[in-house]
Amino acid sequence: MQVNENFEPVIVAFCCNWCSYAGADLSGTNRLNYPANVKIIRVPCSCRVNPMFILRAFQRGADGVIICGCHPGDCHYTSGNYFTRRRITLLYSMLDFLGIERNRTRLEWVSAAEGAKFAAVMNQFVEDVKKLGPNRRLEDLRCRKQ
Amino acid sequence: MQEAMIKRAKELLADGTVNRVMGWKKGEFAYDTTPAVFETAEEIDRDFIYNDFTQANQSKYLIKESRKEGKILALLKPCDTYSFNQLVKEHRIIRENVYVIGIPGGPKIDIEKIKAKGITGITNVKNEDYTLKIETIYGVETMPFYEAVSVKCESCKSKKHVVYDELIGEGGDILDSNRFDMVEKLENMTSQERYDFWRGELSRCIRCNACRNVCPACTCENCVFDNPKSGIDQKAAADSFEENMFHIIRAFHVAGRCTDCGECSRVCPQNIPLHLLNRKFIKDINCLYGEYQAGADTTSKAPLTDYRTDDCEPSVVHERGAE
Amino acid sequence: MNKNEKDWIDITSGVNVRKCMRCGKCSATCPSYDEMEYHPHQFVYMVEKGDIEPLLNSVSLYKCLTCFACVERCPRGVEPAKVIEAVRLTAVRKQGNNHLLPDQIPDMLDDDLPQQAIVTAFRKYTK
Amino acid sequence: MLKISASNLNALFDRIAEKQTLYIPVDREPNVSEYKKYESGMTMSKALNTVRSAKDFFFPQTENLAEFKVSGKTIEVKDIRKENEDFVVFGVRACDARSFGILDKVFLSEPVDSFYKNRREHGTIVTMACTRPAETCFCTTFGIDPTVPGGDVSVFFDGENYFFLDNTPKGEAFVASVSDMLEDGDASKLAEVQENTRNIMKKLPLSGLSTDSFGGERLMEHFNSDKWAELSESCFGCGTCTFVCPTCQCYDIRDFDTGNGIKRFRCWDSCMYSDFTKMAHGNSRNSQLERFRQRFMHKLVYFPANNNGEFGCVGCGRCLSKCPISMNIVKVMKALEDK
Amino acid sequence: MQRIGVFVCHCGTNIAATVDVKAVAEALSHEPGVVVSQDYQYMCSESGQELVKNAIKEHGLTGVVICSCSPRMHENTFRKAAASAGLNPYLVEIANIREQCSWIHKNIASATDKAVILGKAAVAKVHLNAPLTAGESPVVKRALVIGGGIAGIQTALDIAEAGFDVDIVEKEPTIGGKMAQIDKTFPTLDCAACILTPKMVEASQNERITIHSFSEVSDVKGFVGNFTVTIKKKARYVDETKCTGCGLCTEKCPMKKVPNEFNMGLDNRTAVYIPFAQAVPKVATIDPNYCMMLKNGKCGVCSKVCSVGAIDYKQTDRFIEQKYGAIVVATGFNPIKLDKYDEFAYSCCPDVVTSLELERLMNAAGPNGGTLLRPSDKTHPHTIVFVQCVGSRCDDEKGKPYCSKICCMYTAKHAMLIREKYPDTEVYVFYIDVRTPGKNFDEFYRRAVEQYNVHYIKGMVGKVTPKADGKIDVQASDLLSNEQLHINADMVVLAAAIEPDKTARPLATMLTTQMDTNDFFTEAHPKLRPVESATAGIFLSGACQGPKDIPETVAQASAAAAKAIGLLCKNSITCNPCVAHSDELMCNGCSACEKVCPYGAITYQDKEFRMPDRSTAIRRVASVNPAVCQGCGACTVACPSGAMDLNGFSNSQIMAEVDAICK
Repeated sequence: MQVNENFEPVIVAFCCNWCSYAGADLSGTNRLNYPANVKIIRVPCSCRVNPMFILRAFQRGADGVIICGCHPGDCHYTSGNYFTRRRITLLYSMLDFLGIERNRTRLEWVSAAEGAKFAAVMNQFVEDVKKLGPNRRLEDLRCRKQ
Repeated sequence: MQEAMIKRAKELLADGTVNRVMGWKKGEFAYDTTPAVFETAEEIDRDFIYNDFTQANQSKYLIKESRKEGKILALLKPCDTYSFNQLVKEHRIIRENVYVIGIPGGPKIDIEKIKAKGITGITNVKNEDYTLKIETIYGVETMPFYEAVSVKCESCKSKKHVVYDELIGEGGDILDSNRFDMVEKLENMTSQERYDFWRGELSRCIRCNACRNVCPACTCENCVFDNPKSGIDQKAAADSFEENMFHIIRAFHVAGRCTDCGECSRVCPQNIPLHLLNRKFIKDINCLYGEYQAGADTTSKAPLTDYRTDDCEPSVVHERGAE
Repeated sequence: MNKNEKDWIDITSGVNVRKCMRCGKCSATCPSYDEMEYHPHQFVYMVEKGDIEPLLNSVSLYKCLTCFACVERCPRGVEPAKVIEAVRLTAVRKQGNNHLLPDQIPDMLDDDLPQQAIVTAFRKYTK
Repeated sequence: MLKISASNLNALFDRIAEKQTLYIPVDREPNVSEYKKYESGMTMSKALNTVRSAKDFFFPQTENLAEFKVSGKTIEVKDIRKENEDFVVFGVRACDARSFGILDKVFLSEPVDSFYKNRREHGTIVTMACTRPAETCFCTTFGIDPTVPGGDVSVFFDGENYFFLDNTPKGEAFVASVSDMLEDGDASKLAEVQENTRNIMKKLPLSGLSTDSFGGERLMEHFNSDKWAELSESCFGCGTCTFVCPTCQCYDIRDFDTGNGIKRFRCWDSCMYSDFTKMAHGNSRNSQLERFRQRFMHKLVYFPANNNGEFGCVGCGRCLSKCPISMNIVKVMKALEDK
Repeated sequence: MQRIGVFVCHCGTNIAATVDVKAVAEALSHEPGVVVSQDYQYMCSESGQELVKNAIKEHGLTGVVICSCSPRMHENTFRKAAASAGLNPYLVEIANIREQCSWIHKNIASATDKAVILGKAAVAKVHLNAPLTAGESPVVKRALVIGGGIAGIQTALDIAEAGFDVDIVEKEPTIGGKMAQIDKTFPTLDCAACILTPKMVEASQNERITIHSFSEVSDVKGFVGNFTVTIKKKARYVDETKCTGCGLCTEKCPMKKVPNEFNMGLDNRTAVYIPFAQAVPKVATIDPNYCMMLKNGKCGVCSKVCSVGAIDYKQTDRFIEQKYGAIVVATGFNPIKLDKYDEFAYSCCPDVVTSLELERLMNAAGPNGGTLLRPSDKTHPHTIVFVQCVGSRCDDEKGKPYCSKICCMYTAKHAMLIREKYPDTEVYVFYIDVRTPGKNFDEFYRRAVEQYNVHYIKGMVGKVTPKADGKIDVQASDLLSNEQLHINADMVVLAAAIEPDKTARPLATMLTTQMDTNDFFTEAHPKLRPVESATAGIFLSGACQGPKDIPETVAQASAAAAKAIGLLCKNSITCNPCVAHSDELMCNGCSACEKVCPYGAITYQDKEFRMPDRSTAIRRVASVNPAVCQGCGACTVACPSGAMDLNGFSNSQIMAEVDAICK
C-alpha cells in the first residue's frame, strides 16, 4: 500500500461534557500538544452518540472517529457510559465485521483530570489513522474532496 | 396437519372465541402462499392452506390485527412465537386480543432452491418421503427434500413454542443450531476479505425495503430512512456508502430485538444474506453479555437497554485476532 | 556524578528510584543490614543522586541476599533489591566480563556458602 | 439468415466488446442471472430471465441530474449531462424488449427526458427468443410473442446456432459491424423451435389470463371494487415488485449536500411506499390499500387509458416470484376480472 | 432566514498568539447566514459583551457564535449577555478555540484552519438552534443527611437551625460515628464525649430533626429540589417508640459472647444491646446473628423482662419514602483492614493494635475502664512503639496512595497521654514525616517531643515479631543515625490508613455523583466548590470527601449545611431546558427509552391519534417529564425510530457539526 506522507486525516472526536470535554480543556490548559486534525464535538454524555453520527462522519470524509466519555462508574448521569460501552462495542464489532479497518474507530474513557491522557490518546489515534491512510471503505464518493 | 388446523380454526370461530383467523391462502401455483385473514368457515374451506411452502412469519400482521375489534386466531410456528413474544414485550401486539395456537414449524421449502436446479415450468411439488417430486410442463423432476430446505430453516434455532394458548401437534425443544458457523467463518477472514465479501453482497441491494418491511422487529411508525427529519433518509443507495449505512443502521436498530427469524434473507430479491448481520450482533451479544434470545420471554431486559458494571471494553474488538 | 551509569542502572533495574519517600522500611526489614556499609535505602538514595562510584566499590554490593524482603515491604513499590542487583551488574560489567559461567557454579560450591548466595547466583545466571 | 455457432458466441462477444460496452446476462448463482459488463471469458446465462430487468440500462436506479455550488450569495449550476457512449445489451427477452416501448411513452413524450433519450439513442438492444418459458410467464396475455422478441436485433437459437435478424437501422448497423463473423445459415429448424415454444406457452398455467376486463373504460368500476381491501391486506408496502418491474418508471428527485456542493439526483421510487409523492400537505394516498390499488390500476387501467389501450405490464413474471408474500398482478387480475 | 453574528475573541494573546483571529472572523463572515463577524480583544469583558449586545440589536441577530475559550468557562456569561439584549440565551453557541485550539497547537496556519472549522461547526449548529425556555421546578423544603457522625450531626443541626426539616439516616443503631469512640481530641486534649454527646442530644431533641438510626438509603430518584428517597429501616426487633433505654434486657440477655464493635471487638456485649451509655437514640437493638430467640426460637428473656413490651421478634425491615430538596452525604470513614500487613503481626499478636483500638483501650468507658493494659495478659505495657503511615502513602494494592492526614496528630496525642498517665512507659514513634499543618498542631507535636520525651525516630518499622516471653521484637531503621534498631516492646500501635466507608460507592451510584479512584466523593470544584458534588442538590460533608480531622470536618459540615440552606431557601429552581422530548407521531411505544432513563423521566400513555389514512387509533406513546430529565440523551439512541430527540443537542445539530467538521 502506498503511504502518503502528507496525509492529514480528519478526526472527529465526540466528548462528553462532564469528563472528556473537560479533560480536553485541561490538556489545553496544560499546553499539551496533540494534532490539529482532531476536532471535538461536545455532547452531554457519551451515550448521546448515535451510531448514525459515526457513520455520518465517515460518509462526509472523516478518516477516524473517537468517542470519549467518563470512566465507567463515573458517569454524570450514572449509567450513560455503560450503555455507550455496549452500543459502541457492538457497533465497532459490526464495522469490523463489514471489513472496515478497526483502528479507525475508538472509544476511550477520559476523566476531567486526565488532560495528559486526552492528549496522549489523541496523539496515538491520529498516528494510527495516519498509518491506515484515507478512509476508502466507508466513504461516500460524492463527498470526497477533489 | 392442515386438516387439524382448519378443524380447530372453525371450532374457535364457531364458539366465538375468535372472530378472525390468520392463516395462509393458496395461490396460483403450488408454492405461492399468501398470508391472509379469514372471517368465515367457508373462506377457510376454500382457500386455507398449510404446507411446506407456508414460510411467512405472520407475527408482524398481528400488530394491526390485535388492535381491531374482537380476538384473532394466530397460527404460529415456533420461530414466529419468538417474534410474537418480542412484539408483545415492546407493547406492539395486544396479547389479550390474540388467541395463539402453536403449530409445528419447518423445515420449509424454498422454491428458489428448486428453481436454482434449472427446474422450471413447475405445476406441482409433492413431498414423497422426503423426496420432492416436482411436476413441470417439461416433465417430472425429483430432488432430495433437504436440498430445497430454505436457508432460515437450515439453521433452525428452536422447535419450542415460547408462547401459545394451545398447541396443535407436539411441542419441541430449543435446538443446538449451527447458525453462527458462517458468521464465524467471516470473522476468521481478513478485514480485506470481509470487506470484499460484503461489498459483493451489499452492492446488489436495490433498496426495495423488503427486508425492512417484512421484519417483525422493524415496526416503527416512521422509519428513520423514510423520515427527512432524521437526516439519513434515502430512497435508493446513491453511493456504496448508503448501501452500507442502511444495512448497518437497520441491523443496529434491531440488535437485541431480532429473534433471528430469517425473514429478511428469505424475502431479499437479490439473495443478500442479511441475516448474517443480525446474527453477528446476536453472536456478539451472546459472547460478550451472556446468552440472550430475543422473544424467549416478555420480561427480561434487552441487552442494549441493560448493562453490567463489569462489561468488557470495546477494545475487545480491536484485540481480536488478526486484522 | 555519572549520568550514564545512573541511566544504565535505571534501565537495567526498571526501577524508578524517584518514587522513594525515604521511609527506610527497606533497611528496617533487611536481614543483611549489619553487614552492609551502605544500606538498601542508601542504595536507592545514592542511585537517585547519581552517587554510584562509592556503591560500586563497596562490599555492600555483595552482601545483599536478594531475599526480596525490601521489595515485598516497600510501600512505594521501589524495589530496592533490583536497584542493588543493577548496581552489582554494573560492577560486574565494569570488570569487562562475566567471570562466572553457569557451569562453573557447582565447582565453586562449598559448605560455608550460604544457601541464599547459591540461589542468588542461579537467579542471576538463568536470565 | 445470418448465424453464428454456439461455440463461437464468445468470440462474437469479444469482438463486440472491442468497440463498445457489452452487457450480457451471466449467472450469479446457478440459474440466477444478472446483467454484467462483458469481460472476456464470461459465459452467457441459460436462465430464462435476469432478476433485475433491463430497464436499468436506460433508467438507472440512481442518476445525477445537475450540480450546484453555493458560494456566498451566488449559486452556480453545473450541467453534468454528457453524451453517452454506445453500448450493446445482449440477451434481452421479449417481455423486457416490450417494456422499453412502454418506458419510451413516458420518457420520450414531451417534455422529453434527455437523460433517458441519450441512453436510448446510444444503446443497441439485442434480444433473445425464449425457448423454455417458466410457469410465471404470461407475456402472451399482453400480446407478446416470446419467440419473436423484437429489439434492434432479434436472436434465435435452434440448439446449435444463433440466428440474427435486424429489426431497425441501428440493428442493421450492429449486424453489419460483426457480419464478418457471421455466416449464412439454414434457419429451417427455427420455425419448429418457435412452434414448440408457442405450444408450451399455451400449456402454461397462466395462459388463460386475459386483459379483456381491463382498460381505461373500466376505471371507476375497478377503482371502487370491494376486492382491494382483501388483496392489499397482506401487502407490507415494500418496493420489491416495483424495483424488479421492467415498466415501473416512477422516480423521486432529491438534493444531496456533499459539503462542497449540491448534487441533484433522481432515484427510483415506489408507489407502494408510504412517503411516495409526499407533498407539503402530506401524502396523496394514505393507506396501503390506496397505494396498492394505485400500482395495479396504473398498469391495468390508467396506462392503457392514456396510451391507446397499451397495458403497463409485459408479463415477465418477476413480481410473481419476488413478492415476499406472493401477492401479484395476476392475483389482482383474477380477482377483478369478469367471471 | 437566519441572521448570525460571529464574535472572535483574542483573549489577549491567549488565542491571538497562535490563531489569526482576523482571518477567522473573515472566513466565518462568508458562511451562510452570517451577517456580522468581528474580533475583539476580550470578548468576555464588559465592553466585549457590550459589542455582542449591540450587534444583536443592530443586526437583529437570530443566532450568535462566540469563538473563545471553553463553553465551560463563559457559555453562561454570553447567554446572559444575549438574554439581556433580547435574544434567547440558547441561540448562543461557543466555538472553543482556546483550550481546544490555540493552547494546543503551535503552528499558526494549522491552528487558524482548525479555529475556522470549529467556528463553521458552531455556525452550522446555531442555524438549527431553537429558542428554549427553562422551566421551573419547586423545591421540597426538607433535607436528608446521610450519615450520623459528627459531620452529619453538625450539618443537620445547622440546617434545622435555619428552619428546615432534616432527616438523618444512620446505618448503626446510634448516631455519633467515629468521634464517639475517641477518648480525647487533639490539640486541646479535651474529652471527645464531653463535646460530642451534647450535640447528639441536641440533634435528638431538635423538633426539626428526625433521626432514622439503624437505617440505610435504598433508593434515590429525582433531581435537585425534588429527590424521592427510599429509606430502609432495618429490623432492630425493638419498638423504638416504646423502648425507654433502661437497659434491663441487655443485663439479662444470656447471650453474652458477642464481639463488641463499639470497643473494636476488644470485649463482648450481649445479643440485645445499646452500643454505649450515651447512645442516641437510646434504644436497644437485637443482633439477629446471635439472638437465640431469632435464631432458633429458644429464649425470649428480653421480651419477658421488658416492662414496656418493646421487644418485637417479628419486626421486619420497613421502607419509608420521603421527598427531599437537598441531600448531604456524610458517610465518613473507617480504618483500613490490616490483615495483609504480615510484617506488623497484627493478625497474630493481640498486643499489636490499631490506633482506634488504643482509643478504646485508654477510654474510661472502654474494656479496661480506662487503664491501659495489654490485651493479651492485661499487664501494664512499659515500652510502646507507634508505627506511622501503615497503609497510607502506599503505591501498592495493600494500601492507599494518599496521606490519611490525622495520624500524625492523634499519635502525638496518644504518646503524650501515655507518657502523662504512665511516666514509666517508654514511647517510640517511627515516622516518615511528621505532618502538622494546623492551628496549634506543630506546637502540640513539639510538646510531645520536648515536654513528654516521646522518642520520635525517623524511619520505618520493617518487622514486628512476637516473642515467646510475650514481648514483641520491633525491627526498624533509624535513618538519621543510619542504624537498624531492635526494640523490645510490650505493645505496638499501628496508625492505619483511613478509607471511605464501604457504603459510599453504591450510594454514589444511587445519587449519580462522582467518586475518585479511592472512593472519596468528588467535589464539584476542588477549590471553588469544595462542599458540593457535581450533581446539583447533593452536598458533601466530612471525611466522605477526603481525610479530615474533627475541626475540619465540622467546618465542612457547616459549609455543606450553608449550601443546602441556600438551596432550600428558594421556592423553585430553574430547570435545564436541554432535555429530551418525544415526537408522539413517530413514537412506537416500545419502552426502549424508558428502560435506559436513569431518572425515570419517561412515562407512557395511551393517546388517541388521527392516522394518515384518516382513521383514529389509540397508540402508546412516550412523554418526558422535563423537570426530571437531566438531558443525557441515552434515550435518543435507544429509540430506533428517532422519535426521541434532545434539545440543544439534537440529531440534526450534531450531524450539522459533523458535516461542518468533515467538509
